[in-house]
Amino acid sequence: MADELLIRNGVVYDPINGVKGEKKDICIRDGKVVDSVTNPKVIDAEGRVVMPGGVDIHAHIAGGKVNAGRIMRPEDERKGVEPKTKVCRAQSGYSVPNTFATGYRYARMGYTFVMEAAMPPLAARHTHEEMIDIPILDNAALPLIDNNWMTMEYVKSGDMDLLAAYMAWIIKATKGFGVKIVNPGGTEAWAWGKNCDLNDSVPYFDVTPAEIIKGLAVANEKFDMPHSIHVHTNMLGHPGNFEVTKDTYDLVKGVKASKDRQVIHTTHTQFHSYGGTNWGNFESKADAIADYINQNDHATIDIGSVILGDTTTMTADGPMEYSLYQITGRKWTNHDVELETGSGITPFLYSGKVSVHTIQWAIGQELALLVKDPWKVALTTDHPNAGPFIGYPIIISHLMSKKRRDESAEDMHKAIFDRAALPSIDREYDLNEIAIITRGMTAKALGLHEHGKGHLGVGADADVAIYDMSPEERDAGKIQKAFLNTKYTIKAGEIVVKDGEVVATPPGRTIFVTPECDDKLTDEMMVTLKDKFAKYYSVTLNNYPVQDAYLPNPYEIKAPWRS
Amino acid sequence: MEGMNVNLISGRTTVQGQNLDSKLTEKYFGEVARCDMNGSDMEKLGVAKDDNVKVTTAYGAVVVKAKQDDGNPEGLIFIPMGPWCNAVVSGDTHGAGMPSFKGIDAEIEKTEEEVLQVKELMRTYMG
Amino acid sequence: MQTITLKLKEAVRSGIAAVPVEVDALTPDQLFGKNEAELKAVKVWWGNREENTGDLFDVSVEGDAGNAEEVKIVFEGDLTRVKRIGDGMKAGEIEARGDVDMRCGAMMEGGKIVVKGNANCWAGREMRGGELIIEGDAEDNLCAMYRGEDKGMTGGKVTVNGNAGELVGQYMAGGEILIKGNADRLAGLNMRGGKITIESDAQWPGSDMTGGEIVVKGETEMTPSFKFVETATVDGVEYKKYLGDLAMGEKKAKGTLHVK
Amino acid sequence: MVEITDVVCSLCGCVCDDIVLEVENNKVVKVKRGACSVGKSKLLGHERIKSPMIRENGELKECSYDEAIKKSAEILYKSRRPLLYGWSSTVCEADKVGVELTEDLGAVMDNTASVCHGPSVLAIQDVGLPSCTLGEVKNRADLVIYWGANPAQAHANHMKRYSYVSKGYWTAEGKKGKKLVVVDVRKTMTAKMADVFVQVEQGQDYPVFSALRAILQGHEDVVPDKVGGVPKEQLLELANMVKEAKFVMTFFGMGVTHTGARHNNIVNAIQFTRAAHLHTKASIMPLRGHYNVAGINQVCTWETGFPFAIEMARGYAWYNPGELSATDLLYRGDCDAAMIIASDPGAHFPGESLKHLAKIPVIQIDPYANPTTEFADVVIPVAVSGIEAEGNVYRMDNIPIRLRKILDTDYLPDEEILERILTEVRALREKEGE
Repeated sequence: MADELLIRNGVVYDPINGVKGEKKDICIRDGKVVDSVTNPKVIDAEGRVVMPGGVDIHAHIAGGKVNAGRIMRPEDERKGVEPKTKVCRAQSGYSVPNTFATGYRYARMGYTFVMEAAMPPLAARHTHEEMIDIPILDNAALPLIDNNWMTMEYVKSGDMDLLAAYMAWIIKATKGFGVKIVNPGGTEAWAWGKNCDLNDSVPYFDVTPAEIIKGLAVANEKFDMPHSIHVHTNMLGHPGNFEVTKDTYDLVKGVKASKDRQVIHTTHTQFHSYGGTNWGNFESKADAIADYINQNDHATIDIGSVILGDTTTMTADGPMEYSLYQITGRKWTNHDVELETGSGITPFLYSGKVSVHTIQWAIGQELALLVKDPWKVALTTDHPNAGPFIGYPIIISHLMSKKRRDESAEDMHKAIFDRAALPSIDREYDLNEIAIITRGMTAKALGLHEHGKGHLGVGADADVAIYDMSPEERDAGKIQKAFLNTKYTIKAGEIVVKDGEVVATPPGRTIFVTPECDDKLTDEMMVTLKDKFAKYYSVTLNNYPVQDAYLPNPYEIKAPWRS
Repeated sequence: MEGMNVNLISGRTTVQGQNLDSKLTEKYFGEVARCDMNGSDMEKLGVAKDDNVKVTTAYGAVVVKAKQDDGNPEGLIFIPMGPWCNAVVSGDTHGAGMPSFKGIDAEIEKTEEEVLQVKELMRTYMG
Repeated sequence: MQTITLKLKEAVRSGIAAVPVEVDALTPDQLFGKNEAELKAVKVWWGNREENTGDLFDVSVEGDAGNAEEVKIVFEGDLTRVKRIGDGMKAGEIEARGDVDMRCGAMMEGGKIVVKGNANCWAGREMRGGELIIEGDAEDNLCAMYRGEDKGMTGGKVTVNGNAGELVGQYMAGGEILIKGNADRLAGLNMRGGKITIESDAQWPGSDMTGGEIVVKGETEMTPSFKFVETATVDGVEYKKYLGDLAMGEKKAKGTLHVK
Repeated sequence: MVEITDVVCSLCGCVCDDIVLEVENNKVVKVKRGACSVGKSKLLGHERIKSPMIRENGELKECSYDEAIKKSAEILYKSRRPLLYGWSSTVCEADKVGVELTEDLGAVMDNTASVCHGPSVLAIQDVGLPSCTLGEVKNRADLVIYWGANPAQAHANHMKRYSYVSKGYWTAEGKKGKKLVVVDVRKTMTAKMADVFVQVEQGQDYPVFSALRAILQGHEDVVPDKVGGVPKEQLLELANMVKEAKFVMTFFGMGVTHTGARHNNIVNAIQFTRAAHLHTKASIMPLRGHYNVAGINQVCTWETGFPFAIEMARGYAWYNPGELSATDLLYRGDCDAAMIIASDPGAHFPGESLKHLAKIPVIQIDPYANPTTEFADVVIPVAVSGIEAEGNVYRMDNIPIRLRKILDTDYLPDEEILERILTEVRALREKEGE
């Protein structure tokens, strides 16, 4: 017997299919959206907002550094405790919730897919182990491929085909999704306590971060990869870094995408849109970044918007976390990973009374409001770096309400009026635009719209969020409340949230990409790689790749070789 | 009494590790039911290698075999981690969850009492 | 004034194990306004099960209270496995007649607790206000922070007539602690504010302190990273005044340690 | 005879994964390469518990798996405060079921970290942990410090594979280009290899760290002539070595977690590493004991938010070592039943704590008989992880490695035993109509 569901009379926002708030029925059979149903269970969505399940393009929800953040912060874990229920496991944590809470809280906000944004290849099994334990959500992870010795050596030798072969091998070995770049060269330099700007030479490796980024963009486009390179640019958090960010876009301007999408996605761009030369004259340069994005079509961004309050910062950008710890003097964890990457973690309090934090708070929203085409911008908080994902509804309410923004700004440090543009921006997002920056754009930028994510066309995954609000709602508080807890969340045709409560916890799938590289190239690359394992790694090559046991519900996307 | 006051510590040894999965064997017994101390401490106590010594703390007493290890400074005795050492360790963790397995005030003396086998030792805990 | 007497039943302690009873639900502010039947029905945790207060304690009530301040709870019986007495209390008074278990007065915000015996670990943990008097000894972590927090006690007053265990007032940021006996290792570790007075001996007090003041009137074994400043007089007695802890770097070394 | 390569050792936290074995007739007959003498002993095998057993009238009597599992479920279900302890010598897949069982029972869950590097975890919660993977040490470290640790005996492959003796990218000459410092209270086998041996008075590590920090912060003037038995000149020498090194690696062991200020020794060791960072690159790492003690801390944390010593009585996790550590519960007589899995408190807990273990019903899940068996009322033998069962483990630097299954067995793996106990517990609850 077919499992059928009919969502009747909702006001549907499905931007990928051009549906902008139309009263429409959604028919579901066996986990997919279909044309019609015969004997369905019916959900009455009359007058309520209906969207595809949310697709988060960038968050840190699983893996070594996320868990190191949890271990380091029992004071954060105690904040979010909720007892087990008949269907839910016990929950802990606010900025770094346990895996179960992560799944439940995203699902309650109507999200059904989350991209884990940084997977150290050597510790990939860890990321996958945690993803297995995140209920409901489909997910994928981006392996870090930029500070790898193999990458830097091929970039130096200029052999882009071998670089592509290595990139393909790492993505396959880690069951990863695409190419993640984090402070290229800088993290390797950090292994000696140093850092790198875009055109500095990486110590001992004699390549520049600029060359690494360009090289990986070229390698990525040699395959039919669903996603572009995903870049955390150099000099994160440094005053004046907006120039680095713009220069980074320029680097890959001439690279041709293998598919109809961007060639570079820069993430948590808020942290990379800073003007000034020090913390004293620190200012927003969101306008400069937005101008660039408006004038060019090869780059997309996510905003990494700040949520005020205490959070746990974590990134593969080791030197950046060290600088942050030096500012705060709070606890600091660092974890350099041999031949590949590193990471740092430190708690951080964003206060509306501190000028710099206030400007940071403004920048994320400015980016969303100044980039004209919402198909180029995604909503993120770089969870948990600029704030926990549970704060998304706060940002939505601010983007949709100038009044809300003005009210918030009133209580904040006055620097927001001098050194940020936000108070002078009148634009307000509508629900269609919100649907774009939380599902349509993110699914497309990740290439997942071709795999059923981020839309409600026939054949799409039956992931649906029904919000308990009317499309006419203008009250920012009510909007925020509606986006925090759905009326219904449906995942693969199953009701998982009802009236804001989790009612079912099916396991999610792990989506991974298989770049298909020529065997001869792979063999040639393997000679070098075997030598690296024999001499420098602390594990054997045969024990390195992620075994199938770590993907109990796999979904494979093949990426054929293009050139 | 010929006893003397010492500082007791415990720790891993190679043979102790080799027999983690075979703690009921003679090999484990021979390695773990022993006490290493400086030669001059042995002289003071009047014990030779494999003589039985009794170690007493505020928390219990245990008989083990003496062994010389001049790596230990005078006044510091070492019993490999295991049931014999633990017979004289306090269960109090000072709110840290970790008992003091090292740095225990103890008294050591020569004895004619026998070293208990592991099962006999466990039986002493049963009421 | 109302006095609620809660006497632990002997049966609670008769099993093969001494499973602790947790009485965080039994504070004056939470019990104010309840009649005897309602009091007996208040749920308390005993291991992994919730029980009625009346099933674990003999309950008697005398007098009336107009507000929580006028409520006094007296705990009687063997309290050595009764945890969280006065945990989170905001007002009123608690008297514990005997030795009490862990976390007595933790998260306390107001009111007064008198322990007529010893207190196990974490008495006054993260205390915010009110007064805690321990007539016997206090075990370790008195008035310390919760794991991972960088703030322990921030307000209130604590007096221990006997000795205190390790880590008195760790990460203390405000309030006052008076230990009339000795304090074990590392009293005032990471202290950033408030005052600790130790009338007898202390080992390694004030390590990593960045603020606040510690006075040790007995013998002190110091850590090697404090800077002698001057001879100073406190309450008419001469002390050596040190500044520290320089292990934290000069900028942060703003704590004051007075020793004999 | 079959040769098997890339075998992963399931003994200590080094988790060596390049072992070569010879297997004949479903038996390991030879360890050809890769393992140290301790690992070799494990791989070659020891006498096993033959059958599940239940104690009747003081004697353990053989029974079926079904009977033992049913009896275990009854003990746990009845308990008002069960302690589920151990978890470090099994795989993460089993640990996950353990967390679920803990939650279901409202039990206390603790693992062997609490008598090993639990203090290190507490220290990390205070100040964090600047660290790295072992390959980083191998490729970069030119100053290796072992503090309160004796790897020559406890982690026999450690120096060879990862630190002082190994050769890497910037350390091609092996130990020739490196310096080894050992800090200990006695001259251990490891200390005998050191370029500099610093002998600390027992229990005095804490002030020695403070002194080193003060020196690295530029305040050597306040440091007295002797600290913890160490002359000031030697402290200055050590601080200079730190300043001049390119990459300083400190490993520490139970010599600092077991003594004196316990976790605050480690806080101070980490603070020393942070201070070293003012001058150079510095990392620090606990020498974890059991092969998956890091793993149970990981699993417990991502599933409950906390690494060990948690109580789920109220349906959510409350974490507090010192209140909820296994030794505390037993010493205080706080728990009324215990399930011991993949560990041996009988051998490794203070006698004062064992007295309570003798009183309460005890379930033991382990491949081997050991002192804990003497206290057990139910004994359930299991497959040996890493030899007869596969699964994920975390090395001391938190690198996940998958143990391989090499031999066939009729023993059930830990994971399956736990799942069946959980199923039985749920059946009992259903029966009572809760």
